[in-house]
Amino acid sequence: MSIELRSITKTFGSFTALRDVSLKIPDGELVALLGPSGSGKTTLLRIIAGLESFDLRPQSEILFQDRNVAGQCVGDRQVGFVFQHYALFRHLTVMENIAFGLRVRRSKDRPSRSAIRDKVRELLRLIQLEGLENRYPAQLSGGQRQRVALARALAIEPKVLLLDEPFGALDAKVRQGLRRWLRRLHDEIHVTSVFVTHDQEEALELADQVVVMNQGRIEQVGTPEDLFHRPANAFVMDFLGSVNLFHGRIEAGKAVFGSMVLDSPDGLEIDGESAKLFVRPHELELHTKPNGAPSLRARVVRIQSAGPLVKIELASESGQEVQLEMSHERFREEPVAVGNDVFVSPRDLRVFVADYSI
Amino acid sequence: MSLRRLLSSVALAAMTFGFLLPSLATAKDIELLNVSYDPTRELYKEFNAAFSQYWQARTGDTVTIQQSHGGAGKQARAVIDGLEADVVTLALAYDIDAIAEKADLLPADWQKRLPDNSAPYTSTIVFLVRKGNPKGVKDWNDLARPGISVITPNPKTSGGARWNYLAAWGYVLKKELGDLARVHDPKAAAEVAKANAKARQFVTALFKNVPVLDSGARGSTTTFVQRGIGDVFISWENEAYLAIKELGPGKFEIITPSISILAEPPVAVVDKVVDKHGTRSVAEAYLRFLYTKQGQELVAKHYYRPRHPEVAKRYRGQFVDVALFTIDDVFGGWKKAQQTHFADGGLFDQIYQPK
Amino acid sequence: MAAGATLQQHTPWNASREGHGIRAEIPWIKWTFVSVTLGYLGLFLAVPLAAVFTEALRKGIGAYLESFQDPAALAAIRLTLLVAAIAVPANLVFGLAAAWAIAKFNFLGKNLLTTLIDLPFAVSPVISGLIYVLLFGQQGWLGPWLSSHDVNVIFAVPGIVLATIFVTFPFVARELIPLMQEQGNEEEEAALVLGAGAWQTFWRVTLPNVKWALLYGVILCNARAMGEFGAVSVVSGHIRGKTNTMPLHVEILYNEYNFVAAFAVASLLAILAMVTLVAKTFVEWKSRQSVELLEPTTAEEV
Amino acid sequence: MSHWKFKQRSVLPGFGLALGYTLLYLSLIVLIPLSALFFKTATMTWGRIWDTVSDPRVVASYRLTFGASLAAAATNAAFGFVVAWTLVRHHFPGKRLVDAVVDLPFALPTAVSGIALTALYAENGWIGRWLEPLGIQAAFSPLGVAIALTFIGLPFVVRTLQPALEDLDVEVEEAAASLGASRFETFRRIILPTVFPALLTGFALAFARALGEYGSVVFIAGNMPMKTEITPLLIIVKLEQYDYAGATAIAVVTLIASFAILLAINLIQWWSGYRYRIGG
Repeated sequence: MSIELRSITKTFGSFTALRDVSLKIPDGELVALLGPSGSGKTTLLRIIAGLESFDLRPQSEILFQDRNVAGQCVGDRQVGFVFQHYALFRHLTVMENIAFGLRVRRSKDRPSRSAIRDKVRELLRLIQLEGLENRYPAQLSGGQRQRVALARALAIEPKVLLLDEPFGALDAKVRQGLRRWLRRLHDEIHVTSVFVTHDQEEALELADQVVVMNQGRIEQVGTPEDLFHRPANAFVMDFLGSVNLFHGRIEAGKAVFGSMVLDSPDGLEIDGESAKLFVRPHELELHTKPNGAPSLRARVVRIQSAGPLVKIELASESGQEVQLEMSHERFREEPVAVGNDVFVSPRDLRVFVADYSI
Repeated sequence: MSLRRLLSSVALAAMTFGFLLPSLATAKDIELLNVSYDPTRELYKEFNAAFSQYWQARTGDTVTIQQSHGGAGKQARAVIDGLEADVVTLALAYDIDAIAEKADLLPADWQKRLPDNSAPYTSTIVFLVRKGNPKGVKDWNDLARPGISVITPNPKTSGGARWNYLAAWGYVLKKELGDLARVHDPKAAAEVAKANAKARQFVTALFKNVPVLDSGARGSTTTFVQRGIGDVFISWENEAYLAIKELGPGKFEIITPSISILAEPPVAVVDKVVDKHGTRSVAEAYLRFLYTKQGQELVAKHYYRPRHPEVAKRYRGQFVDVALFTIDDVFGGWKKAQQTHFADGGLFDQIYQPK
Repeated sequence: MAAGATLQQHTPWNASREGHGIRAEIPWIKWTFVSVTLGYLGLFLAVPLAAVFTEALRKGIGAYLESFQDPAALAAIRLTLLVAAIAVPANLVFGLAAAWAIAKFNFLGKNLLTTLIDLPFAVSPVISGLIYVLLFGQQGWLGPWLSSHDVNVIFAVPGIVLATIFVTFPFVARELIPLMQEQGNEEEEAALVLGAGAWQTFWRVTLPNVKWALLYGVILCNARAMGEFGAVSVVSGHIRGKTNTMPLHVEILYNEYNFVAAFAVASLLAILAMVTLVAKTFVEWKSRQSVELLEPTTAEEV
Repeated sequence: MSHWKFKQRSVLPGFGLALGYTLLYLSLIVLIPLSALFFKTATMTWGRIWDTVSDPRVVASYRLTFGASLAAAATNAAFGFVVAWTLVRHHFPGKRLVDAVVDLPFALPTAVSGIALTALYAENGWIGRWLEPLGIQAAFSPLGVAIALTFIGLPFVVRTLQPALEDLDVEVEEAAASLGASRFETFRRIILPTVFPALLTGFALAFARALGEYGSVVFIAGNMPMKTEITPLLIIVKLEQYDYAGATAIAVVTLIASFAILLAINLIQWWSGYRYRIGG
């Protein structure tokens, strides 16, 4: 089932959590809502679920498969919701937790006892927790609880699956495993799914589409590749992966960053405007001599070569710290040592005008 | 889920709570409520049994008499506030006056309806001291001596304590004026004023010797007898005898002062209540039974002074002869005494006013 | 508010808190603390309790037991039980409603409402009785009307019940509110998302989660309901065998020089108090068990 | 603020029913009856009210009630701290029993406490007979009032402090020690300030409870005008003199005091965030 949000605004008192947000989620996709804390992503998710209301404005609508569900209460939307802290019923066993959604149905819609039992068994198999059905939530590990929460949400056969920071409370290793498991699960059952995360790696690895949010607004929507390689603005660029930031200004149609002068990108020809250059560490090239390309002088401060890439920390002539990454082969071709003076030139340029600052 | 079932039934009970409870009086037998003061507990316990028997023999009805005891002021207030007493038997006429005045439950002239000012028994105020009278207390003037510790309840809350206070006051007037009849003699006004000033001094000195002011007569008895506090306990005569009998035969002595007050605890039928309950005849019979020979015997047995001449004669040995004055004689009746002495800001309050 | 109002966090004999490492205490300091504690509690708690039983048994066990043969004493016990049986459920239902509104929702005036719920706790019992006299007494607002319809409130069971409800008013609510606030709304939201109705959510999720705190509140409420003296004294009328609750009966017996009986009834109340303490300790223990279940365990990872 | 609403919207059901019932019940049981107090008082003129509540005897009772309550609450704050500390930090035989018994004053009817304490502290009582030769009169003196109030207030300080002491993070103490603080310094500079709001709350609760206490005090007070009369007793005294308006005027004064203390407690808790910590 596809989901469409039209012009949703949400205020809490004087605080605006969402500003005029519109978003379309196609049927069967796995979508991530990505953003720093306070960006409104959880509020958006809760609004989709019906757990939160939004400001009543005539143009505001929530459509599930072209049907407006704004007036529908949470229990009738047939969404599966996985809470950040799972919200498992602590007084019920795993089995009872999973069966809850079926047992509370009105008697005419309620499956028979044996049907419920079969369904729970099936779900236990799906989440690979067979044999633990009589445990209480407190007797489970974090990852197990997470999967029970998921099974509980799936038991009601939701049209939409919503997950709030699904791996937030887990440690790194468990998180990796569950992430892949969730992806496989989604490929198997193909229910439209939306999850909230503040971890860009998680969003990029897992989602078909990523929605980047900041301060109640959507900054960019796109596939992980789009976002990483074609960030729409400085925020997205900065938020997705580590980045070097250089401050400069536009002078005579050129962007000037100290000793490095670059061609200014389109539309940035106003003199005196301050400009920012974002370069990812792996997009910087290092040479021991100038090679004609615009470059910055810098001194090697630290070399860290234990890992898949060699990480080099440099200090530019203005004293700014610069991070650089290169392959081991490249490092062997042109080795440097701490204290060497080197030249750094960007391979890919992204200059943004200053409306966003780190 | 048993918790659930329990809670549902509890919820149901809660919804029908309180207000729907049936009012109490549904018994078929006759019930009377006698609201009385502290020291009469034992008397009425026995008297009620006797009356029930008498009434059943006469009419065949069983009558159960409920008792409520407490400080007279508290009890009168309860009746004013709606405690449905069929009869009241209190320490002071003033308290019944208050019921008549504030709640209009009985006519103002209630005291004229029964013989002897509606007081079927009398009592007086005496002293209870510890065995052997170690402090040598003989009369009122000893109580104001420094170094003597006196127990009396608080006149603001206890009827008995007001009698104590007025008895002490009357003692000084008698001593100063020689003859209490002169109190109302206009020619002796100056002297009376002087005597009153002396009395005030005396009573002030006396209350300076009081370490504990209980709110009721019973509390004071306990303090003196049970807690062992104080050298002298100013007490109802019957309470003093009872204390000796119940709590410490051989441990206490009764000292009768040279002069004391004639305490007349009155009784009355509460008209509005008996008419509502339809219990007027039995209530009236109940009070009149107090005046019969049988009733008077019981009264005397519990150390109240009987009115019935024959009974009084028989029990003469039990009570010491003591010169007694009445409140009308000396203080011009309860209303006036209350106003002058016990009202807020009255003479009693001034005793405790910081100088 | 009330004593021991913080059930959910209270773990008095948790071994892990015993001082070791940085918290290790020099022995003489520790034993000074322990003796001050024992001395203080002994002086203020144990001795008065012992006094009650000593006085009650002064004339032997026979006289003690005989005190309970008195119909008036039995009537007082019956009345006390009746009053508690009405007052406690009434406050239980109220406590649940108030806690639901206050803990689960944000609304204007919530703090004021919380303070008002606490108010009866701080009002002098004397005033608690007085207000019902002012309201239902013959000289009060409703007295004349009630009396003309032959309804007795004051100086009868309803008045005693009302005064008791008033003094025990906040107990259940005060136990539930902090716990329900701490638990948050997620489980209820989860139930709603799963399609449960309002009552289903309440019965199946909320109530089981607070049942120990609820029971704890009920126990405290019951103890106070059975033991209230001041407020009930003002509205009771002190009719022997009819409107005397146990505490009032103690006073009456005391005033009749019947000290053994007075202390016997008092000892019964003291036993009730101790039963309360045992029940309370049990509930604390049970609830801590359920809290401990929530602590992360070392169950095998994925 | 133009944005406020009476209630933030929530998906949870039953707000109307729950709040409605709460308000109805609160009004019927508490607010309407309490308002009777104010209406009754309003039948007096301001001058009369002032005369009543500022009468020297009444003022003396305020002084006693406040003074003894303060003394009792302070005693409990000091000893309650020791008790709570011991129960949280130390192990000794019978600790469970001791912990359970702390709530006794709460469970024991006040009338029973009253007669038991009086029996103990009277001149011929178990404790009174030892105090008497020392020239200390316990029962029937302000000291007796303070003793009774200490008794009933005891659980409050202990029970509010216990969880606060348990919540103390051992790491904070370790940090203090690693920075060179002595045990005492750590206590004074770290522990005490952290649990101070709880201590203050316990103190205020004990104080509020003591102000209104009646049952356990009347037996032991002695009830001497100007000396050992507590304010609740004066209300009773006024009533028994059929002075309803006077009684309610004094009641209103104490009620306002109670309400002020409650507000203060709620403010302390709001300020410290210690009680209504909202999860998540």
